Amino acid sequence: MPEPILVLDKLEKHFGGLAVTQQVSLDLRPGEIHALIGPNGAGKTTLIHLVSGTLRPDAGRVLLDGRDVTRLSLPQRARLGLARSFQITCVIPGFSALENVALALQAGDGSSFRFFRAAHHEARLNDAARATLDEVGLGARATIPAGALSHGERRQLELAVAIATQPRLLLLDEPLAGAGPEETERLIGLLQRLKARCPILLVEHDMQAVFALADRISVLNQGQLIVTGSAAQIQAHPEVQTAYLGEDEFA
Amino acid sequence: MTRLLRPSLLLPLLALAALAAAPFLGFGDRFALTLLSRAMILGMAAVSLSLLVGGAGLASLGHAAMMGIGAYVVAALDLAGITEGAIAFPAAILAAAAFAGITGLVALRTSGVYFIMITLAFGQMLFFTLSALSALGGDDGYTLYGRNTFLGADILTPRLSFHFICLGLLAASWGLCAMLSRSRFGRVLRAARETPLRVEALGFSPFPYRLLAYVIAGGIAGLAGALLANAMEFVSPAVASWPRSAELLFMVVLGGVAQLPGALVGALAFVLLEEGLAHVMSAWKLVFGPLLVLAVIFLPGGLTGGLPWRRRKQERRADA
Amino acid sequence: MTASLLMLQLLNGLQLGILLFLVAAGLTLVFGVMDFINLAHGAQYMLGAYLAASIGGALGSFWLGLLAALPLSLAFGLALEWLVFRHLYARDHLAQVLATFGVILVIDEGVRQLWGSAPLNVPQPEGFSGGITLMAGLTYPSFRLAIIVAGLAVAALMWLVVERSRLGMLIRAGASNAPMVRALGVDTGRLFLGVIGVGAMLAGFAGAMAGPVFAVVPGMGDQVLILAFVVIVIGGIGSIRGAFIAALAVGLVESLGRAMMPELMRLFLDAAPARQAGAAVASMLVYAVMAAVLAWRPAGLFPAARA
Amino acid sequence: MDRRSFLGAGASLLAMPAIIPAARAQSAAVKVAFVATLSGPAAALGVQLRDGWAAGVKHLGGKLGGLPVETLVIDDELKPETALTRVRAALDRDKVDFVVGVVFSNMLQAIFRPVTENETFLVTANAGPSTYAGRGCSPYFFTTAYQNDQPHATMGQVAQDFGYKRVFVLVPNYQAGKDAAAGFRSRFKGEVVDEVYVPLNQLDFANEVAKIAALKPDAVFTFMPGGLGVALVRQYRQAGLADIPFLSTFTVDEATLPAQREAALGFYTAATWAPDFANAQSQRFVQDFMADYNYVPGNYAAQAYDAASMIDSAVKAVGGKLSDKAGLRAAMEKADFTSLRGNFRVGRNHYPVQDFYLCKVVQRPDGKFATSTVRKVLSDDVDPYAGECRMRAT
Repeated sequence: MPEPILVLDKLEKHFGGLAVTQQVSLDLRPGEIHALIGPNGAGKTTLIHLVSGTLRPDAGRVLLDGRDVTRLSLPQRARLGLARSFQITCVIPGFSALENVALALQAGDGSSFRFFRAAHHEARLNDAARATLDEVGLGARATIPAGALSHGERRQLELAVAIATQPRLLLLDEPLAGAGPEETERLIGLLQRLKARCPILLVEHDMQAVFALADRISVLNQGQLIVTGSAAQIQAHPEVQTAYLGEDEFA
Repeated sequence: MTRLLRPSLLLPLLALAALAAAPFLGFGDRFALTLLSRAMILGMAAVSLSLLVGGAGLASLGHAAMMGIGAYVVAALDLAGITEGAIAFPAAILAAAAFAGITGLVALRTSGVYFIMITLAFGQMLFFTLSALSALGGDDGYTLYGRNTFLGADILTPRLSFHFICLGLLAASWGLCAMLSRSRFGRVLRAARETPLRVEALGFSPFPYRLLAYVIAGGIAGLAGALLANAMEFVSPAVASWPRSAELLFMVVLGGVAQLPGALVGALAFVLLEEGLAHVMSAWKLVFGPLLVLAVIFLPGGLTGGLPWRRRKQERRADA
Repeated sequence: MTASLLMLQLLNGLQLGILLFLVAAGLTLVFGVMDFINLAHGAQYMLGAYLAASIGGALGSFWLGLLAALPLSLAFGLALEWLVFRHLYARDHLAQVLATFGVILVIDEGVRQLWGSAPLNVPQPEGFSGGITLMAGLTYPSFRLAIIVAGLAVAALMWLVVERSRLGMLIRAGASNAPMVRALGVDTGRLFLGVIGVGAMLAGFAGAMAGPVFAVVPGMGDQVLILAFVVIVIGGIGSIRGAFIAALAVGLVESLGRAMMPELMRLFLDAAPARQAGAAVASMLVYAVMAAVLAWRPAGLFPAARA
Repeated sequence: MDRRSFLGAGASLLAMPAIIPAARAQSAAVKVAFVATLSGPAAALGVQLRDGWAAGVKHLGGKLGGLPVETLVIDDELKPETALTRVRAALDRDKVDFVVGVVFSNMLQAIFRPVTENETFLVTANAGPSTYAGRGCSPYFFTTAYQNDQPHATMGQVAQDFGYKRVFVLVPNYQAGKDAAAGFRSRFKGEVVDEVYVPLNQLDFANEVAKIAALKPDAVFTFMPGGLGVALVRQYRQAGLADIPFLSTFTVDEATLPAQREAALGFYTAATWAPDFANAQSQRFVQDFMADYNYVPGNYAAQAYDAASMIDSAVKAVGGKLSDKAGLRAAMEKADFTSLRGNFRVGRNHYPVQDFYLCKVVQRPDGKFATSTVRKVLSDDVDPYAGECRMRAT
């Protein structure tokens, strides 16, 4: 078995007296999509925050490529190759789609303390950005300001931005939320192609998509990890069914 | 070529051309040149502030302090018998940039209104310090006996020469700020203004970018301050007062926050309007005040035009 | 410095702080609920002082002047809201700052045209001309005590309204999430109008009470406005509790700083430069305190929770 | 401003952009730029100055030396740059012959060089800093007021004459305040029990008043112009300190008394003139001034009035030939006019040599408050810097 890229080791997080993450341990291996599911309020988003570095755990460690990054900030982790998309679409509305991606490429391309050349004339960045946009299917929309794109298109742009940084792993927070059936189809295809390039830790509500995509699935409930396993294992697990009882999305 | 015809560029280019032609079109008397050079100097400070407000989303209410430092460096060197501009001007720029660097380290920890207020606080501290500087006349100010020379040449005193030096430095400041905001550096700044979380998720810490922008803008304002000291041949703490900072902010907004050269148009419009109104009536503020209010309400994009995407954003917000 | 002198300085600081609180409360309320920066708040304070002084002068009674100034301040605040402010709620802070700066220019100049440039005579409050002996060797002007008592009463009332009433709940909810309040079917337009009106009235009240103690001159509001902003920023914007604590802190720092700084400077300097340096340091002390607080807590002492 | 002139101003604004050079009006008029601080908290002083000048011109039949007067009133807004820009406009565009007025020293500092280097006469009616009294004196600069140190020194002499041993000094922390303290000490030889500097933007004097109450000095000397003086006098009275003699300069005067009223009764000030001066010229001035403006004129107004008289005498002496600068200067140095102050001549540094009086606040029969002469303190007083002046002949 290959070395895991990301390891979460007994993470703990409390808000006041409420334990939202309890002793959560899981890992992410090369070439896989590892989905994180659970009912609303199970602590999925908190866990994503802990992994990306916008929140600090009260206990436990986060290892990236074997390196302890628990104390590092969001930008520092990003520089080590952790790319993240956000539950609320987080693109730069005043920038064109192309420039959004070019900025991401710029992050991985030497110093940004360059003052004398107009950045939007840098052919190398622009070409690479265009290629990335083509890859996610947004090539025709490159010059449109991100603020003017449709919801689904902004999702695609988020993905383009994420992969443009050539990350070691992708952290995707509900990439399919709000997408129509057609867009969902397209995004699922895209994610499947992406996982060969870098592994994905995926939080998603759309169960059909999760079962179609994920190599492994972990179930969170009330801050605790109930089980990790394949789609079939998960569906058969009794505790999972209890946790989801009444939740229609687990249909 | 069509790029030059956009209102955001056309208006300031016309303004610069008009400034260059003005001395030959009947505005060559000393008063007109005094007024125009004051407008150009304030325009320089406003352009540098625009790099912060429009480029980085940092509305500083202490920008006049940087001008004050530049002006007082010229005065302090004059007191020490140094009138060489090749020393005084770089010293003014460096001192203002250093002040910006030190205060920026603290101020940039905050954002939004808190940033406005903490920059005001630093500005006020400097203002009171200058007012207490007995050696430089305290709040009576200090009269320079003559302008700076450059390598011995008296190029700042002849009126036309001074006019074109101001114009040249104004154009250069604009060019520098424009180049910065279009560069990779400026792209990160602009991105961090709009969506700081995204920028951090890409691995950038906005802080060093903002600090550097703050320092550069401070240096340009320091240069403007040194020029102002030479234009007035007099410095007083009023250069660094907070109403002056508010005026600079207003010039930026009047011209249009989103467009860097808007500040230039805003500064010209502001100075000429103020003097024009004051010339015809003593209660000019009764007209000027409502004009400010109306300009803010009805010209949301400033004189150099609107911000299409931002309007859309507002509409979206209204839908939500 | 004797104990009674120190007591006196403390009382003075307290009184200045209370006055600042009256101005800052309206400012922070408006900011918190509507996310609106109103620079004209200081001009409303000035207007309160002028109205109370001139009406009180005409009627021959300070208290009647005060009584008349309150509804007039309220009306003026509502008029401003209708004419100017409501067009600015959806705009960014910078636009609000500049438009209300324009309003200051108009009010300042208008006051000068109406009342002239000279400081205005203010009738002394009947029944509060003397001093009250608090302890042996410590007499305090009774009107200043009245300011302290009135300010504390207003603070208590605001606390009751904001923390304990349904209106207060709406105000607090509005501060953290205006769209949600709208979704609950509350007429936010009327809520905003009410908040602006109360803020204007508080500022007018503060100005009217300051009249007999300070000078009533054009531009008197600017100085107070800056201090009030210092107060709400230190306290955390939108927080009444923060404004109260910060106002008292700023009042005490102002007052004690001025009293102690020259003595403190004498440790390092000769007497004459120490006095001047002390005064210079004292005048920037509140700004230094604000910078220090913000460096330590970038959103003030009691940041209002925002959704 | 009445409605008509307001509309007129609006119309001319539309008609005339700001910096179109004005056509040179036909000469044969004396053009005067009158600079004063007419907005902000200190505007009351500027208004006194402006009205005093207007009263002087009116008494002269609207003419100076037989020539009609065009007065261009400039509000410096207490901002040096504004003062400079507007004065430069008056010099270059309106080609004024005299720049008159100026309330504050820092405004004078800002405009001094441009005006005198333009070889235009600058006659201040209030500001008289030491800078231009000694080595910095100029053939084009005159003042009809006094050198700033003199009124403070007068109060020092008063404290000395009254035999006070312990005096508390309270001044604002800026240059003029420091000069005031130094001026007072130059003639007061007793003990200064404490010298307190307050910020210029101070609102509240409670601390200082408390300190005075605790120290119980023989007298207080203070210099608190404008709104500062209003607040201090009121709080001094409220704290029940009125038994301690209140010696002041520019703190209780006709600009602030309408606000201080009873609170200032019996407080002392030093001045070169008071509205109860007995000479005929002065009585006529006060009477006409009050009829026109309905308030009591103070020192500021009187000094501006004298500036009009002085320029009138000079223009008369050169027969209306305004280009004769040497003649104008010589005539102004002679001061051949009837000053409201009676005894008045121009010293070698172009600052007046005059008497200084102790005055006291009283209530006039008409109910208004004013200063009233107590006694003369200094006679023919020459300022301490005059000796350093080497006036250039031009």
